[in-house]
Amino acid sequence: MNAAVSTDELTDWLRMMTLIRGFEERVKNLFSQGLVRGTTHLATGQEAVAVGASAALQPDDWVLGTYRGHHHALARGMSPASAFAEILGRSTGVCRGKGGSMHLTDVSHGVMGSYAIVGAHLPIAVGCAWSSKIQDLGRVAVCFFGDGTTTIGAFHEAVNLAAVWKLPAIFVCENNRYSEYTPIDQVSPVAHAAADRAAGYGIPGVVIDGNDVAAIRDAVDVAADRARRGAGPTIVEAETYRHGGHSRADPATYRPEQEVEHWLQRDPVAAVRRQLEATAEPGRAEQVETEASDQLDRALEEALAAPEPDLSTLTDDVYARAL
Amino acid sequence: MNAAVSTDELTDWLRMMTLIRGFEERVKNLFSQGLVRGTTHLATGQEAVAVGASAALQPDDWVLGTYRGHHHALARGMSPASAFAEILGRSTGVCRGKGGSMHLTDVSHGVMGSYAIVGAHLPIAVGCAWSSKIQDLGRVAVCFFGDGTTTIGAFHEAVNLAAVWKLPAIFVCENNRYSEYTPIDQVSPVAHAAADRAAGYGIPGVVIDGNDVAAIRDAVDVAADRARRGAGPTIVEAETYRHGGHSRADPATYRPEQEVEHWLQRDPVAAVRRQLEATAEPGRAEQVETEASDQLDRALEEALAAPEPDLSTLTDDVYARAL
Amino acid sequence: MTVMNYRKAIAEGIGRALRSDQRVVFLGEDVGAAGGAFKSTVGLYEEFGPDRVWDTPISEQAIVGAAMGAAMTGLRPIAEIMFTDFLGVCWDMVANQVAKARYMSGGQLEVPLVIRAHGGAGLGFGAQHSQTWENLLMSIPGIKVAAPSTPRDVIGLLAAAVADPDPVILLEHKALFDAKEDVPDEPFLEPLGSASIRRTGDDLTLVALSAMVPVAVQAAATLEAEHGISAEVIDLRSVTPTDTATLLQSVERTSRLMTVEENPRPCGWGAEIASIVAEEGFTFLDAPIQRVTSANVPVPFAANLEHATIPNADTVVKAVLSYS
Amino acid sequence: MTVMNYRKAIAEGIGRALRSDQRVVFLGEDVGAAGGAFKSTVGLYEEFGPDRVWDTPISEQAIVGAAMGAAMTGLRPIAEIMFTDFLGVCWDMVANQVAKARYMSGGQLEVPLVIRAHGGAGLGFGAQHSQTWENLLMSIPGIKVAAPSTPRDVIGLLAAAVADPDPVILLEHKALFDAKEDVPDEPFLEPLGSASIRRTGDDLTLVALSAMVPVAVQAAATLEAEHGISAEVIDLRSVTPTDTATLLQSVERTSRLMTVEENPRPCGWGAEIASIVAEEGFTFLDAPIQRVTSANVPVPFAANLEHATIPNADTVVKAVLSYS
Ligand SMILES: Cc1ncc(C[n+]2csc(CCOP(=O)(O)OP(=O)(O)O)c2C)c(N)n1
Ligand SMILES: Cc1ncc(C[n+]2csc(CCOP(=O)(O)OP(=O)(O)O)c2C)c(N)n1
Ligand SMILES: [Mg+2]
Ligand SMILES: [Mg+2]
Repeated sequence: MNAAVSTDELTDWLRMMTLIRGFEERVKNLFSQGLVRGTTHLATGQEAVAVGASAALQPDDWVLGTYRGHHHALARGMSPASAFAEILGRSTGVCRGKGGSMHLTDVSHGVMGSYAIVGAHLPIAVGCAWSSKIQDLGRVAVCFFGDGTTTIGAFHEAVNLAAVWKLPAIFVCENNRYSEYTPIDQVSPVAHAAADRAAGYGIPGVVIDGNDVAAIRDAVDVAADRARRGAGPTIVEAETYRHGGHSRADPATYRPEQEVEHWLQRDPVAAVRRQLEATAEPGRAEQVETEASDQLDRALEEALAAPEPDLSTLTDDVYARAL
Repeated sequence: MNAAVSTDELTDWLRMMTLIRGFEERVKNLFSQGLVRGTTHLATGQEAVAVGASAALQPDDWVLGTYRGHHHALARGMSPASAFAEILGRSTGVCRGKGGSMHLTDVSHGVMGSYAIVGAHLPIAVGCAWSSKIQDLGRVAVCFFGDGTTTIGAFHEAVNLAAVWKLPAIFVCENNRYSEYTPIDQVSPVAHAAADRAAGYGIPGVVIDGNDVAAIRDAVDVAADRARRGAGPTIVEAETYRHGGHSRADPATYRPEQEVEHWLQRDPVAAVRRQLEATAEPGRAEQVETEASDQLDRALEEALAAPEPDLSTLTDDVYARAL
Repeated sequence: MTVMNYRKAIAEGIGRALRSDQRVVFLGEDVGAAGGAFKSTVGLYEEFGPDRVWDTPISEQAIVGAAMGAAMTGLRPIAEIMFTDFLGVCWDMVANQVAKARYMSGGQLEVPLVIRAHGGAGLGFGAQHSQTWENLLMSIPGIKVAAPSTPRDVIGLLAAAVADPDPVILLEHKALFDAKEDVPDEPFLEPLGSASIRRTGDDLTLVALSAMVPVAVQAAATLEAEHGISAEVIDLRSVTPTDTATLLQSVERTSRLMTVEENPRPCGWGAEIASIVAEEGFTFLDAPIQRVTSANVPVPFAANLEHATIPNADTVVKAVLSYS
Repeated sequence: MTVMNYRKAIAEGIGRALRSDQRVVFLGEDVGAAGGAFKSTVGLYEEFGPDRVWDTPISEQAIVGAAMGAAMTGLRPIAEIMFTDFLGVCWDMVANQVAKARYMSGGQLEVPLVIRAHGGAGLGFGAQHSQTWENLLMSIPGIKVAAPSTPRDVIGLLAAAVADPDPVILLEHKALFDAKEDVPDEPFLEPLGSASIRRTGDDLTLVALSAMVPVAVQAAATLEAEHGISAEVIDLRSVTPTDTATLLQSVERTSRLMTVEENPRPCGWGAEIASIVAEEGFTFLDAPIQRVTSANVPVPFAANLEHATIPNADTVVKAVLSYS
């Protein structure tokens, strides 16, 4: 299908993937410098899933993700400056500093929240899809989650409900082979933790190369089409890999060297870059990269210059109006 | 397989099924008379599942059931007098009057509790199975649950854990086609709500005639064998029907008349009775029935004569010793 | 005005909400075609049909999640959790998701949903079907929590909850189903956070909630008739927000406070009320605040044990008489 | 004696339990091969192997259920729930199953398990990874609930919990991981239900739990040094059972009580303690009991907001100085 990808599309993809990669590299540095508190979960190596899925969606579709959600938010158009600011806990953060790295939310771009309790956002995504159906909005709700999330109860309830109500939901599993430090085959008895469950809900389950942007776009496209037709949800399992550890300073030594090597060879950003270089005029890729890098530098500078939230905002937004 | 059933076995089965049927008829009457408080869920029509499963088990195996659990408890050997007393809220109740109809428990017969939150006992049963494995006890844990229970998260977590840890658990779904007033096909997108999920856990899922004692015994036998061998759990889905409503005074008018008629024709107690009559000397069935009825009358009399729990016991058994 | 019982008022309140606001949808287990496990939603499915009234699988996490997602995207869902106890299986959805979404998103997400559940003891439903969890819910910032004690409040508080931009949990009580009252035919609303004085009195203030309100009222009648003690009875109605002003005004006059609550004592809402009044009304008090609560046990099944577990008019009267 | 930090004490305590009682098994997410999400269980898998230390899927209901079933059938499981907040996804198992089994079965079922979780704010983990739910757990009869503030208590309370015939929830605090203390090398046990006086004083009693204990101790030092106020600091250690006697004895001497708790105010354990003391020690009190609590908000991420949310020594000192 890659044949159908235009140079403009490849350019957009590389731009966004470079942006995400560069964004997360900077977050990692900020974390090492002690400027980011708590924890942060990078999606380095998994960018293709977010970019490919976004390429298949309409601007008013909804996405919901997890604590490992920078890539989804940026791919949907969240401003890097407000994302940096959020992760740094500044007043200009997209959540006014209240959410942090794990809870990026940007309703203006359909990013309906990043959730940090494994599985919780699947039922919520189903609720968005249900809402679309009731209001006849034609929107789909895409829910990104990890392979390990397939073992928690909420996964089952959400997929079952979406299936019986034929809701326009798309369950995109980013199977990066580990939940924290545990290999998925140690905690799940089937080969494809998400897709192999689809038959149990009478819905399609597809397994795709999660490092191939076009493959993801196509799979989500088919799923979105089905969803908008009222035919119900789909499970898309994208096989991918995180280049780094689960979070923070995890050196990820529990992973076999060859495995890591294998996947580094299949870096999705490098792949798109190669594709673009094959079709675009020389220098296009470098130009895109430089632009992304400059954009990020400006965004980070802006975020770092922003003040902490005013203490008076502490009790804002617990309720619509203070009690 | 019914060929292999001896007259003695048939006699035992009819005795127990008649006992259960008669027990529940009496409970129903007591409820109508206002002597049973709250609610009560009868298994009338589903007796074969409990009796068949018990026939396949060893005395030290464990069973866990639900609010619809009189049949499991009696089939395992709980004394009818202490069961009546419990349901009547008397001091001689098997749970000293603290549990009631929904929580029959008899550890001395391996009845490790009846649980009234849908799905909750599946993980607990898995825990019993895990314990058997760790202690190398060779015991299996059988968990009875309904078709509607397959849509709750705990089902998924429990079966998945039992599968990855290869635990000696047997999940027996009594598919009586309804969860309360809702037909199962309205809330579950697959034909066999339990068994069709088994593949998603890489374990066997079998569908059997839930009104055929021998078929159930055989299926549980195979599953128990597999479990004791360390090969892991099995889902057994027994297709059956409750003759009456979900609970209390539910007239069950939501069910098509023909459907009810169809299943009444397939009454498991009548079936065993016919089988026994075909092989035993004339009068054996009547004798068994009379004995069961007499036993129940005596048991009920005993229970009705028992006093309410002493008020001083109110705070007993919250903790091992009062705080 | 129409005389209506509490059970009927539930369906009436939901019906009014569905009728007056197209954004309202109603979902839960057996709430539609069957009219509810307690027949408290009879007629809604017939009137509004399957696009407004949704029967769900037994999936409480998905029920609350569906309501939350819908509330975030323009609808005003009312979700039923059949028994309050079952909030346990979706506690994360309620306490960690619904309650925190607005805050964590810096105000971007709104979750204007209502979760209703039937709670309470006294009817022989046993330990897993008889709890009242107003106190647990009260401890979670981000949700509002109310518990009506009369048919009028069932409708009025529900109307307020549906109109509210924040998530509201409404806990109805099974033991009140047959309570009757005149209910206005025209639309009305009982504001959240406003207690109701059910009986005026001078000698002491009894504060109660839900099924304990009639218990307190009955106790007050006995105290007056048999002991010449004049008790004021305040129906808290909502625990979040708490109407501290009404409480303090009353205690300022009566100088004595007793809380009457149906839940085990530790960390009950009574402890919170008592602590607030002890801090803010310390100088008003002539005697220690007393708490009458359920026994600190799971709810037992046997009639005599269950009745001994929850407060009744007698226990309240006795507690008042032995008030130091 | 060995000097040990709180984080290390967790593994040490579990290791001692596994070593001394063959019935003890340990399960949770990433607790084995990986040594725990917080490295608080490092070395256990290596010493005891996969038959005693079990890595589970992300299935909190199944984790607690497995522990419960095992406890009912002869084992003494210790289950880890990684973050206290995740008790939300298995709340039914904890509050409705584990807590009620003994009672509902009339004493037939025993559930001698331990559930440990890492809780607390202050480290930038955000609203869904920073809660302290001692108060919610305290409201459920049938479980015991403790929260150690020192390495010694981590080991001693765990030893007591494992030996206990009832289910015990132990809540450790992430902000205390680096706290160091001398720990006895020989087996020892800190009984549940016994508070510890961390500092003696005459002018007022501060009662605290978990990470608020060092906060209260620090505040007491400042009060003494800078204001000549002598504060007694009581570490509650377990909320169920509650050591009321130690509290009342202290208040009888000091006549003033302040609770210092890390959770939103409504229905906190502080409300319960305040209510108990106000009822049983009314005549001891010279002034209203004050409660210093977290702000009534989900825990915010930004450093300054988060620090403003939870009490610190300064806020305690200020509260004491403005004590009416
Ligand atoms: C209910 C719950 N349990 C445990 C955790 C801790 N936790 C955070 S991420 C994670 C692993 C999730 O794995 P997966 O779903 O594969 O997503 P990935 O991190 O690989 O993207 C765990 C166990 C949690 N956040 N929520
Ligand atoms: C978590 C939870 N949700 C809802 C209920 C109310 N409820 C009790 S029985 C029941 C139906 C269960 O259906 P099924 O599993 O098919 O069992 P059956 O009653 O048919 O034996 C429901 C919804 C409950 N007890 N627990
Ligand atoms: Mg993963
Ligand atoms: Mg059923």
